[in-house]
Amino acid sequence: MPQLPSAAPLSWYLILSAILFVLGVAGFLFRRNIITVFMSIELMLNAVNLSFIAFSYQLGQNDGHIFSFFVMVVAAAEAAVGLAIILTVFKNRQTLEIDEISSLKN
Amino acid sequence: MQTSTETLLASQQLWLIPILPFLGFLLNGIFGKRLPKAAINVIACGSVLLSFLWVLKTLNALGSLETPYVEHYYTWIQSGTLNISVDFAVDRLTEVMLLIVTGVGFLIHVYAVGYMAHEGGYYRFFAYFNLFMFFMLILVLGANFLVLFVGWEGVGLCSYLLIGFYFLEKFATDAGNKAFIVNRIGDYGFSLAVFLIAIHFGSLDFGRVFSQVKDMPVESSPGWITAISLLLLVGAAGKSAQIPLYVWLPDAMAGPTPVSALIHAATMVTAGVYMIARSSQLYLHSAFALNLVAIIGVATAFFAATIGLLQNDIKKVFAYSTVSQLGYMFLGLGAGAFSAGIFHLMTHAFFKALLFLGAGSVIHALGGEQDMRKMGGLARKIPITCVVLFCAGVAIAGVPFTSGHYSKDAILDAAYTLSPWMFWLGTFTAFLTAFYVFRALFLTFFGEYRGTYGREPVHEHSGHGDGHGHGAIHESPPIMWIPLAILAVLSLVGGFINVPKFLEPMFKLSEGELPSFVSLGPMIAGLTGIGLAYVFYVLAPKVPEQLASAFSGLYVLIYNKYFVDELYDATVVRPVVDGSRTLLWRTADAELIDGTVNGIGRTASGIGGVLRLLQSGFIRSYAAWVVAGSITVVLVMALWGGSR
Amino acid sequence: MNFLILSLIKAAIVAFVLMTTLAYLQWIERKVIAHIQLRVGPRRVGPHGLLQPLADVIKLLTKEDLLPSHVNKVFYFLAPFIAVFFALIAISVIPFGTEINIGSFHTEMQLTDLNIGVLFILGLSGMGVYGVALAGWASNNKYALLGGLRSSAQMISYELPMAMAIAAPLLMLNTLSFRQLVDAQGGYSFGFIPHWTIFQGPFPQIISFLLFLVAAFAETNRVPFDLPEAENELVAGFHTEYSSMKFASFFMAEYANMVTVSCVATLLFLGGWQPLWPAQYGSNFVPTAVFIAGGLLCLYHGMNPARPFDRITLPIAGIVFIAVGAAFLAPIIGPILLPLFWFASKAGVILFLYIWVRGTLPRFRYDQLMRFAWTFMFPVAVANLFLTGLLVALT
Amino acid sequence: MDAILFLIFAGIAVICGLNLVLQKHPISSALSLVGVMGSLAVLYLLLGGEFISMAQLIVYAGAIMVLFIFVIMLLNAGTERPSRRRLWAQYAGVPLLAAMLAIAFYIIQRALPPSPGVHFGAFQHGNPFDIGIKLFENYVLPFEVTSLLILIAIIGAIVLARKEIN
Repeated sequence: MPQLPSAAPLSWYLILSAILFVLGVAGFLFRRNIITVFMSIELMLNAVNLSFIAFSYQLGQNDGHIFSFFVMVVAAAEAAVGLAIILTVFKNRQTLEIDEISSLKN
Repeated sequence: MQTSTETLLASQQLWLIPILPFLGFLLNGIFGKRLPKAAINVIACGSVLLSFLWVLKTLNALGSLETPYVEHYYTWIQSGTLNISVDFAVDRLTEVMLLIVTGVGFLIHVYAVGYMAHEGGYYRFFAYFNLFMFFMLILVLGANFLVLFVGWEGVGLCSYLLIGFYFLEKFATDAGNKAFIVNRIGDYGFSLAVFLIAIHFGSLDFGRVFSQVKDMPVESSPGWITAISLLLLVGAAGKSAQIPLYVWLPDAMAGPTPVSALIHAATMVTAGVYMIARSSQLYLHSAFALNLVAIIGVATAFFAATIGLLQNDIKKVFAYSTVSQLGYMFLGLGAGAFSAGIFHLMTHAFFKALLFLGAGSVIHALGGEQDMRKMGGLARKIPITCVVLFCAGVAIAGVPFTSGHYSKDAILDAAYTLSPWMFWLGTFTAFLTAFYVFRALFLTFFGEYRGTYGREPVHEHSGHGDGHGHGAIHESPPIMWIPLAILAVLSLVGGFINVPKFLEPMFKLSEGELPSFVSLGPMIAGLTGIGLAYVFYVLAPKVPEQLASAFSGLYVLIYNKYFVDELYDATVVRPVVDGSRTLLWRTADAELIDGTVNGIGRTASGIGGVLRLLQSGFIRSYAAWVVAGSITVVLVMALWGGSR
Repeated sequence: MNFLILSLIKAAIVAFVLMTTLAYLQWIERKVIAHIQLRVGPRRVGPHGLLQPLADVIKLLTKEDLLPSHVNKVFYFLAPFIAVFFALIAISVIPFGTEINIGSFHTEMQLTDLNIGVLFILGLSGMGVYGVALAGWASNNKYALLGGLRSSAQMISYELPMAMAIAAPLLMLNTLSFRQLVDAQGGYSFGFIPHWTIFQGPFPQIISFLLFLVAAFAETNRVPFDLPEAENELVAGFHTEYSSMKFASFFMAEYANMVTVSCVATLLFLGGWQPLWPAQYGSNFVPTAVFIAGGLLCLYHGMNPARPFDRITLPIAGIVFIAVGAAFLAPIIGPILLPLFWFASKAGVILFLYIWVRGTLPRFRYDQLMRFAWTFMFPVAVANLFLTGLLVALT
Repeated sequence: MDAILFLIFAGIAVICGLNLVLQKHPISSALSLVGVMGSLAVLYLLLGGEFISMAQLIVYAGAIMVLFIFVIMLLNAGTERPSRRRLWAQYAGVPLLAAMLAIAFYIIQRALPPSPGVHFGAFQHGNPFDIGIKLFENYVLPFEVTSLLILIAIIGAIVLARKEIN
């Protein structure tokens, strides 16, 4: 049985962030509910934040924290506007199916 | 007064003078549609009146302006050593101009209230009017060439807007375009001059520039001063309708009559004169430019006067007389008697504004009729207008003790000192002036009524005209004739204001003994002209036709304004038009540019047609594409050593 | 390992004390409200109904736990746990007193001293919304849903002013660890005015204290902000469909939140366990005096009782009281109990305030509630924060 | 100890993330996302980001996700119905994502120098004090810009979500 390292190496954090990011993309690709898709985006953002924090741990400076802080702020703004848009879309089309809302075509 | 001069000078708030009309413009321009006419009138006239009063207050506070008084507001351009700031300055010249602009301007505003009473676009008209006042005051107050240029362009714009006020008629818009384009030529010269000044003096401030010039020795002044002066002259000629750029002014009469009075007689067209007087130092340092000014002036005066002889449109007559009077002013300037030029500017503002307004009142009375051949015998029908117009007439004809007499004399004296032939030509022009002005007046007021308006109720509007349909010929309302009366008084007694004396600290008077005929000549010429006009058009109306048939060639030539328009059309306009049509449009634009653009468009749409297949409208497939793309990018970077 | 064991022991103690407090808080509330309404309140179970809480607990545990149909089971079960979890975990960063020093053994009267304790509390209070919202949504009942939506909206809205009200004193004390907060509030100006933030310069935090209290009432869904469980509108609000233990856990969560909030208010504004006036003026003898006075009172009533039963109970209580009062003077235990007393009394005052308000004030209307939050609380909080920051920066 | 904590919370995060993708009901997805965020907050703590982990709790879990849940409740969003339309994205998705993951692993393994493990408390600059210093000294302009952004977002949200008055 392999000996578990006493501390998780940085690469684990990065791999975790990669996994989460890919999960987010998967959610984006496979879910059809706008809100879920939106949440998948948030998941991706979180994954990126994790890698930011991990890197700033590695580099020993807290700029990464600042970046992820800004990411949070932007995410908040984005959520506010995005959800408002979703509300209006639902008001106009009575659906949350992302495939129904394809009038951008052609 | 003297003790507290500093504090007083410190706080004159000159900016209020132009800002007040600007506020009027904003109010009328923005809310005018909803405002009642009364409110519009109050705003329009009130703002101008206020700034007039403020001018009076300021000048009173400033007392005797031995040295110009400057107010600095803020630095506009600061690049390297060149420092251009927005300053306003007041000296005696500015003082005169301010009084003319605001005073006469106010009177014309009041008149316009009556004249435009039944026009469409009422608020628009007064908004433009106030805007014009704003720019004109900027022009007059500006303490450096750039600020002056701002006002210069601004008044050009307003002139364009107001000439084309009846933008539904083609000729009006055409006239507006003509004025604008011709002025562009002048402005081009002016801007070049400004650049040269900036280059050579490192400043545009009047004070600094002219003091530098003053220090230069007159005899060995460098060539570029002449260049600057000539370029400025081009600008002035454009704005003040001098040969060869005068052609726009007669057409500018397409605008409403108050516009002709305010812009194309009293204020804007004199901007060129003002500018040359302002930069007199430069001209004093280049004799050539100065002489050219004089020559252009006298030539313009003469030609315009001759054209004026045979015009039948009453406003056209006065338009040409304006051109010729401006020529007089230039003659005065060129003769070195800048103060005389300004003097004539003032008197001319009085009587020419009066002439136009009176003409307007006649037109108003005849429901828009402008052709003198359809007038006549109106003296009994509209007596007040008749009286005031005759006041103006005697003034412009230089009858003794009227304003025109003194200013014209001053100019002609200076002209004589410059060179006698100019004096004689000027005198002859004075005769012509008196002749055509009184021709117009006699045709209008004496003899039998030849028109149709007022006979049968239905009346055709020639061109625009006021749309109120009461048939009878009628005297104008008081709001129109009271300003006329004031102006009439001014144009009679305005000559006793000794402007040259007032301006002496700036422009030294030319002393020297002159032969007696120099002062008598113009007077006699004027009186002869009046008399001859009386003979021709009242006593023996047949004579003109006989003369016309006798000198038919000359008649045709003059009647068609020396074919100048046609000449320009042939030499300048059509070549340009054709050139641009064939070369620029057909070749460059249609072939080259359009071809390129369309080609790009076609390629793009072709590619798009392919890519369109990708754009299914399903966000998820877009996402899939993004993923695929990012994967490839990352792969490439990873494998080919992009990322370490 | 030592650390782990110690933490576990502490956790056990804290949990026990907290649970008892919650249970008896309920009893006290009923008593107080009863007296406000000129009733007697519970007195059947045990002397003066002292055993009522126990009975309640037994009842709630043994009651049938019925599961409504058409509920989303997972979240239906999850919601109460979330609620109670976040309510109880918050207590872990609250310090109750100074270090305990017995010989060579040192520890703090606190589970853990985070250097970001205040932020931690804020985060948890934000998470607490989920319990309510989920409960409302999962129980598939329009009243419950409305209650859930309302309460979550209300909590979100009042979190802002609360956070700002908290931030203002933090500006003055510039630390985020509760223990350091309290230490920073030690000492007295002019020798007798304590350096609590509501008294301390440059800008006494009275405004933010009031803001915090109001926001706290709203955060804990207490009267006058108990819209989520507005009986007359929404049956019982978000926990309409809940019964027995699940209902009890919501209940527990609410009271735990009350306790937490009162503790936070004490720590932030009332100087934690700092006594009201300095020790040299004998503030150390206050608890002794209080308890002994209470004991004597009980003894007196025991001597000439109102009911035969009191003949036994009251003297016992009195003796216990006097013993406790004596304990405050004991060499080792005294210094440990003294801060506890001050802390508990301050927190108790605020808790009493809760009950008092509930007994007296009517309920807001929902739109009034929201408007109050956004058009009054928020601007005032911002202004207060700004002013404090300005003054702190200037001094 | 650090490794165990990491594994626990990483496991929670991954499971919740999977749940987000697999669950058919938006509420479940939302809650699993909250789970991800919570575990990430703990991981931030492990990495020494005290402030940022609390911000994660307050902003993300406490505010943004509550907003999401709001909207879900408001629109009463039900479970997804199986779609009539099959997009190529769904077929191509799995291999694409697999490729993405593989590349990520490859690059992380290759690019990262062998580093000592992450020890709790090894990173000391994550406390609010240092963050504040950095934020208000080096990153003032972005900070102000984000505040502006938030203002715009508020206005936009209000304009979008308000009821049409007519």
